[in-house]
Amino acid sequence: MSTTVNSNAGASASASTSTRGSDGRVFSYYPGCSQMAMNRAYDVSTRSVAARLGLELVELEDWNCCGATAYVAIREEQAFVLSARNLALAEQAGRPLVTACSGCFVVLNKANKYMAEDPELRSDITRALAAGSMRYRGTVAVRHFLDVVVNDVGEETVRAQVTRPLTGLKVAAYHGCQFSRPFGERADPEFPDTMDRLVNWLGGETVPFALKAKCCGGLMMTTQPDVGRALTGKILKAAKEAGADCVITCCPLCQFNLEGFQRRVGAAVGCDCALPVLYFTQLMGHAFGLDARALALGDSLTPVAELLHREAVHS
Amino acid sequence: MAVASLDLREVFLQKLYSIPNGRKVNECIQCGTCSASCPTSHAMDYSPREIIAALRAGMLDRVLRSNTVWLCSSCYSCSVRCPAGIPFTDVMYELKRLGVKHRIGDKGAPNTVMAREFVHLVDRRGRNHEPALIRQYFLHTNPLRALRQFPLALRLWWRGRMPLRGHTIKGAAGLRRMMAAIEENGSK
Amino acid sequence: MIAQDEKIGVYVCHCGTNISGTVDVSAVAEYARTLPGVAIVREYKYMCSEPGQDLIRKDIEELNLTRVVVSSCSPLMHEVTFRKACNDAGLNGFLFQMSNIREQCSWVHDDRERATAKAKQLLAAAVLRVGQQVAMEERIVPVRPETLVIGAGIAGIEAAVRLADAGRKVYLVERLPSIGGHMAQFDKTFPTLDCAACILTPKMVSVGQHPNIELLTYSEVEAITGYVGNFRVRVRRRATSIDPTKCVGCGLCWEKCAVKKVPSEFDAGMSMRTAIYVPFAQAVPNKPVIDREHCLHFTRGKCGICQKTCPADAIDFDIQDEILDLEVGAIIVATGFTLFDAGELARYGYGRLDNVLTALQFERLSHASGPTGGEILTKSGERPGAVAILHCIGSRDENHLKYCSRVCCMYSLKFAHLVREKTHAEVYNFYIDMRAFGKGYEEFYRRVMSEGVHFIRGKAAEVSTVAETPEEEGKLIVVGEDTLLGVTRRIPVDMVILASGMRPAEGTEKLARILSLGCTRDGFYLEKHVKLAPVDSPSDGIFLAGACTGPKDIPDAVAQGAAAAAGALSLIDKGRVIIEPITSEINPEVCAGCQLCIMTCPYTAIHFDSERNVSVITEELCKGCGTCVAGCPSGAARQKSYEDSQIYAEIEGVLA
Amino acid sequence: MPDQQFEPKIVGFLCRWCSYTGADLAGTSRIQYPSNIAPIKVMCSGRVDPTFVITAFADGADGVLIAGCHPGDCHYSVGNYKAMRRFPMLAKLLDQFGIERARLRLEWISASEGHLYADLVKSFSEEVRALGPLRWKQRIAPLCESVDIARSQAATV
Amino acid sequence: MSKPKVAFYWCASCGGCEETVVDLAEDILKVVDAVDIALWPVALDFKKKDVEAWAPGEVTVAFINGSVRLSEQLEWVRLLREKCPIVVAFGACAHLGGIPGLANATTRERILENKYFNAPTLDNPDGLQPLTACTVYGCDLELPEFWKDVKPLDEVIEVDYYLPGCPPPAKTVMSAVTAILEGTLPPKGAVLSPAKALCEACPLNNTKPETLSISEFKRVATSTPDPGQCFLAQGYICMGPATRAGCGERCIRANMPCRGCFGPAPGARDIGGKMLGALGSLGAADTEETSMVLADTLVDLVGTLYRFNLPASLLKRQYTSGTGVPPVM
Repeated sequence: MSTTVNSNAGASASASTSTRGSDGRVFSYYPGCSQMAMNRAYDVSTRSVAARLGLELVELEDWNCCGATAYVAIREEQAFVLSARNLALAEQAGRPLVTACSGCFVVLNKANKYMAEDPELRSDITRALAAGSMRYRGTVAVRHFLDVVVNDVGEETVRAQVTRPLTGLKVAAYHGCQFSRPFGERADPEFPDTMDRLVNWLGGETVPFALKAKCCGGLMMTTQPDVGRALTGKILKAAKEAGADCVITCCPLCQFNLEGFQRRVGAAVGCDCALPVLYFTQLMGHAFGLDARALALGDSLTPVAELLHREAVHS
Repeated sequence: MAVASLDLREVFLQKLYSIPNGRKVNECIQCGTCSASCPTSHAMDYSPREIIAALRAGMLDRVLRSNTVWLCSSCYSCSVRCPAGIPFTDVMYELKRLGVKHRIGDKGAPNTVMAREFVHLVDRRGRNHEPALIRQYFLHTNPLRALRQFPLALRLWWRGRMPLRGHTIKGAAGLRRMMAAIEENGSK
Repeated sequence: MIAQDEKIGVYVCHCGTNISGTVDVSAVAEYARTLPGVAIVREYKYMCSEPGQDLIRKDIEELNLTRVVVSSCSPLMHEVTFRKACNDAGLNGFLFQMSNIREQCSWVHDDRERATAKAKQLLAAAVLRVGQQVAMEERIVPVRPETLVIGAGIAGIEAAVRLADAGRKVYLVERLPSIGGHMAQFDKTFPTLDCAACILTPKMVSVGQHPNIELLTYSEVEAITGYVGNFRVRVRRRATSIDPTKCVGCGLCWEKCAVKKVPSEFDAGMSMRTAIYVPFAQAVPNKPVIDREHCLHFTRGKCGICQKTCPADAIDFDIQDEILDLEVGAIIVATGFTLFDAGELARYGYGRLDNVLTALQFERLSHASGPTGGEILTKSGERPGAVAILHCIGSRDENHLKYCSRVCCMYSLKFAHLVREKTHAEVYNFYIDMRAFGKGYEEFYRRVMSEGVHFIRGKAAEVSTVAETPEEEGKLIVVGEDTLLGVTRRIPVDMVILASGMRPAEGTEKLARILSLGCTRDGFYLEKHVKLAPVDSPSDGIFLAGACTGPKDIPDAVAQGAAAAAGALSLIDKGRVIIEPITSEINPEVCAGCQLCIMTCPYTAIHFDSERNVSVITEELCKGCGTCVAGCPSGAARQKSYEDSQIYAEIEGVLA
Repeated sequence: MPDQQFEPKIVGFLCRWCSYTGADLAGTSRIQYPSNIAPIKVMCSGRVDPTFVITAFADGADGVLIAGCHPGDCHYSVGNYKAMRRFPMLAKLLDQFGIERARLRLEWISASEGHLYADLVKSFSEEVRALGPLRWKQRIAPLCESVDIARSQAATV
Repeated sequence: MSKPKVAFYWCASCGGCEETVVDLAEDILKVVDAVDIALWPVALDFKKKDVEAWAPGEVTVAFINGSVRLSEQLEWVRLLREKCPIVVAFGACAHLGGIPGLANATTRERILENKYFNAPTLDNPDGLQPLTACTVYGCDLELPEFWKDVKPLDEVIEVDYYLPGCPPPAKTVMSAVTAILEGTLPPKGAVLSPAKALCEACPLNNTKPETLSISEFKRVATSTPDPGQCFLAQGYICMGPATRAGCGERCIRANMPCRGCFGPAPGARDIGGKMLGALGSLGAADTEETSMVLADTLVDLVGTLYRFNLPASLLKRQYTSGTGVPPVM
């Protein structure tokens, strides 16, 4: 415990707090590339529920690719430059950075962490940024939208928005890998319950789901389809066996793997894997009474609209 | 001839040690937690534990020629569980980069193509554009398989999930300058 | 200022490479030659060795050194050694000063240049300081014959009994209602498979009956002041709500108690106890306590059945905590360990999945007086067909306990044996390395192997409930790599036992602060020397025994208990101890009699001599904190060994 | 911008029972920290005469640390409370003299808190480095310094 | 044999010390009988050239009061030092810096600014500032320079003896003069006053309670102490325990806590540090928060603890580059 009577402590403290947003409700929002194309429903529904929860998401001006898994796999420092450019933009905006994509969340966080820990890397990146007339001092906190909703906004506010409780709906809360690994500080890395708590607040229930943070196979669904299908298949099968009516996810890649290939996956693991798959934001928005368009439910390849308009969900 | 010459090994170890906690590979107790935690280790030539053993034995060749790195899906299970604190996922990334850079190992071909196309897109426009990436990927790997993906593509397109045009960021030129700068730095 | 005719000898130690690895010792020595009054400078590999000390002795004799400085390790380590060397050669030991260039320099800085610069600073401080030091006589104080033993597990019991048998008074303080510690929970002991209770209970009884042992259960040490030979200890006796003079331990009260659902600590949560309870049948003292957190009388202000039931009228809800002030000459700390909380590792399912047990839970399950009467049964009451024992839970793990907990391999073998013997189930041990280092341990390992136990070399990665084959349905599936095969194996079992590691007992850190003991990063107490003084603490008169310094098995804990008792006894038997003269005194020539020091002294060691109009310190009462010196506005008070002039010299030195 | 070349000199008055032992523990545990601190062992933080602190600054220290046992854990029962009371008074006095309050710290470090000591030295060194050198000695040294006062405006009456 | 000659000189002082000489009353006649006064600017007109004309040793003792801040003062004291075998620092200002020394708590720039630009009574439309040189009717004039800080006498010349006090009590002065005349002086460098702190002689010392627990510090400016009890016990800061005795307890008897004009007791290196050491010991606070509250009741620590000796203390003078705001003048 420090007893320093520090008259000018503000100088050092300000660096770490400057990006926390004046009231903790305004964020720089990083959608991520996937939400611009195949997973735009996640972006649409994220913005809709954020507005309902009083979170102001200001899209990060001219953001670029985070330097995702596929990028860092062959060029590391360049990937850090990509992340750092986004972080620098967020620093300029003076707000914490929030993303709903678990992949972007890990990549941006990793760049942040490694730059903080490795002075050599930091100076390389700083020099590169300078070539584009940018600067990053290392003060931006990167958050996952799910974490913000559950741990910052919290139960009371979420419950207050519920107009269509999900009574009777059984949900498999599939968190996937990268929400809680390796940076999910407020969730158990292997058994996160962040979405379980959320579903509970929305009036629904989650099924015990042992594979809730196991890998869906990621990009391997495309590059190594055999391996990818087996992994995704296990997850869908376990969700079904646990009695789930649907699966929710907090990552565009997980979502795509789980919903896009159900037939072929089913064939691979030898069972019926058909199950509605939603983003947690869509489910939450539905409970908030938002219409299908605001949640881009029409984008789904699985019958989510039917699911949400079952009687059980309406009572 | 061993592709992994002594020099390469030095280069690799240097890179490996430069990542945070990279040196911890030397503290591996060969407990196998990583292998048993890995969702794809059953499909690997060498399990993660064996990769570390091979690294320490100096058998970089074996490491780079294996399919192991290309089966890592970055789920970080091994990293969070490793009792020796080895950031194995990061080790995998380092190995991927080394393999690509020195064009060793063909087992990663599809992934390499995916990654290269990804980098190409991002470097040009600042962002990824999924439809274009998928198109390029299948063109460069197995155009026939692309045909099989067609129904899915159609369903996606029908729902507006396959926009034809990608977005180029305003700061693309600046980004290119940054990339040039970091590359110059790397070649020093 | 150092007087003209001083001849100071300076000795810079390499400490092997401990110092010279980081500090340029020759540069430091060279620098020493430029300091005032320095007559000779030497560097040497190991100053604390006999030849190293000889260097000092010889120089004192031959060069007539007037003062000596050694630049080496912490004064807490070797000040006494070098002081004695000076005394041997006829130089008063208080004309010696040490500068700590190891613990607070070479070991904590890796930049050679800057570490060397700092070593010079510290050396300059010591040289300037020694110039201000004066010859003094050592102070001899009597040692009180009583010993305090903190913690009544097997190590503390052993220590207490040894001392008591030697005719010395012992206060044995135990936090829980009964003595016995973890050993009392165990079923069998490895490798001999002795019944733990059979060998422990007689010792517990002898503690309870020993005339020289004052047993203070349900009590905690709150504060300690004083120094070797003369400690003053404040102990809080928590209110048991039972008058021990009346209670006969008949048991009616807990039979009638309305609260029946408190998880039993002794049974590791495998059974329930009442709010008024005796933790186990052989408890010493065998008298109940009321757990006020759960008792309805205390939580809701009603009930009182036990009071009405008690035939001896022994229950008194008004009993308050009692504060005891004890005076002792020595202290033995034997606070033991607690089990690593396996719940921290969600992947093994502890607390989430049925039939995943900790080691202590299994001990109770297998124990004849445990919840199942010693039968090994799953939660549904069936004999398991297969049991997995997962080694190294929490131990040898960067993220949890970095160290090996030492006992787990062996108790896992014991468990394997017990399971085989009692249930004939298949037993799978998932281990990283098998560590069977003690007497009879390797033989025991062989024996268990011969009993058909499976050994899988690999750490279990997780316990899954997601079946992939029909055989796995409804089972706990242990997933781990068999590293000898290079294959990941999935073993379906009915029960999983987690061989959890040992960590310091709860409250270890708090007690460390009270006693000013050091702890390692792992949280265990730090020994004075890990090899040569394993039961001594760095503080004179305080000894350490058992698992409070690190994981230990029973024979080691017992040996340490006895060793600590010997340490305490050798101190007490001598009856006196030499301590540094650091007491304060007041210069009557300067004192104006303002008496502010009297108000400042925490020990009432200062009184006012109205005759001479000055304050006077009684040396016997002064503990040498020096607070009065800092609080004396006229500068009349001074602290021996820590005089203002010496501190100023040191400040000047470090800033030179 | 902190001067990266500047290496602050910090004098640490450490009580023998808790803080000095804690600092030793950092050593036996090989926990690295900056070499800016020079420890001076005293028996108790209550022994630290405010004059020591003033002297250290006057002799050239850029920062001063007083470290003792945690409140309630003083080896001498209450010595650290005296340090605790003196500290804000002294900080106030020095402040009136332009010595920034952040240059003086009072911290509680127990014998088992080697890591805390190392962390403290790190953060304190950085903080003092950011403040820059105190240069007290140089400031008070010049004797009869002659400075022109408006000599350039020399006027003719 | 001719009578020994003495000189009196004043530097930065209030004149109170000169008053003390007058206060010798009839004793002054004895002095005048015994010595010749060779220099006494307050009473008689002397020129510098007169002193320059003295033969070395011609004048035995120079009593110099006041602290040194002007270049003129330095010139004079150096001259006197050169001429006189014995120099006595006379009074608190010469001894330790005295009240003028409190100016060291601020800076020269601020002093001049206040004096020539900010003072409410000022009429300085042309914004004039003091000059060290100017030309008047064609003559170049040089004027004394106002230095950066105030110094005690022994910081600029060697001093043989010190007569403490503000001002030194007449009795002390007389015995010093007597000692000089009789050649019974103590060793060089001595302070001619008892070597103990004031409590020794304080009439209130026996009213000190057994324990002291101060929860708030009081000031005589805002409340009146009880004249029958030790001031410290009442929470007033009395510098007596840290201050050299010999003053005759004049303040105490006037119900005023000791303000420290005799300077630190001989064992105290720094009076402020020592006094804080004591005050901290006696405070009632037992948490970090209450300690700060207690410290907050202390007003103007520099002015309280170093009222008469700031230039001779360890702190010496304002450190100007810090963030601390100098007290408003």
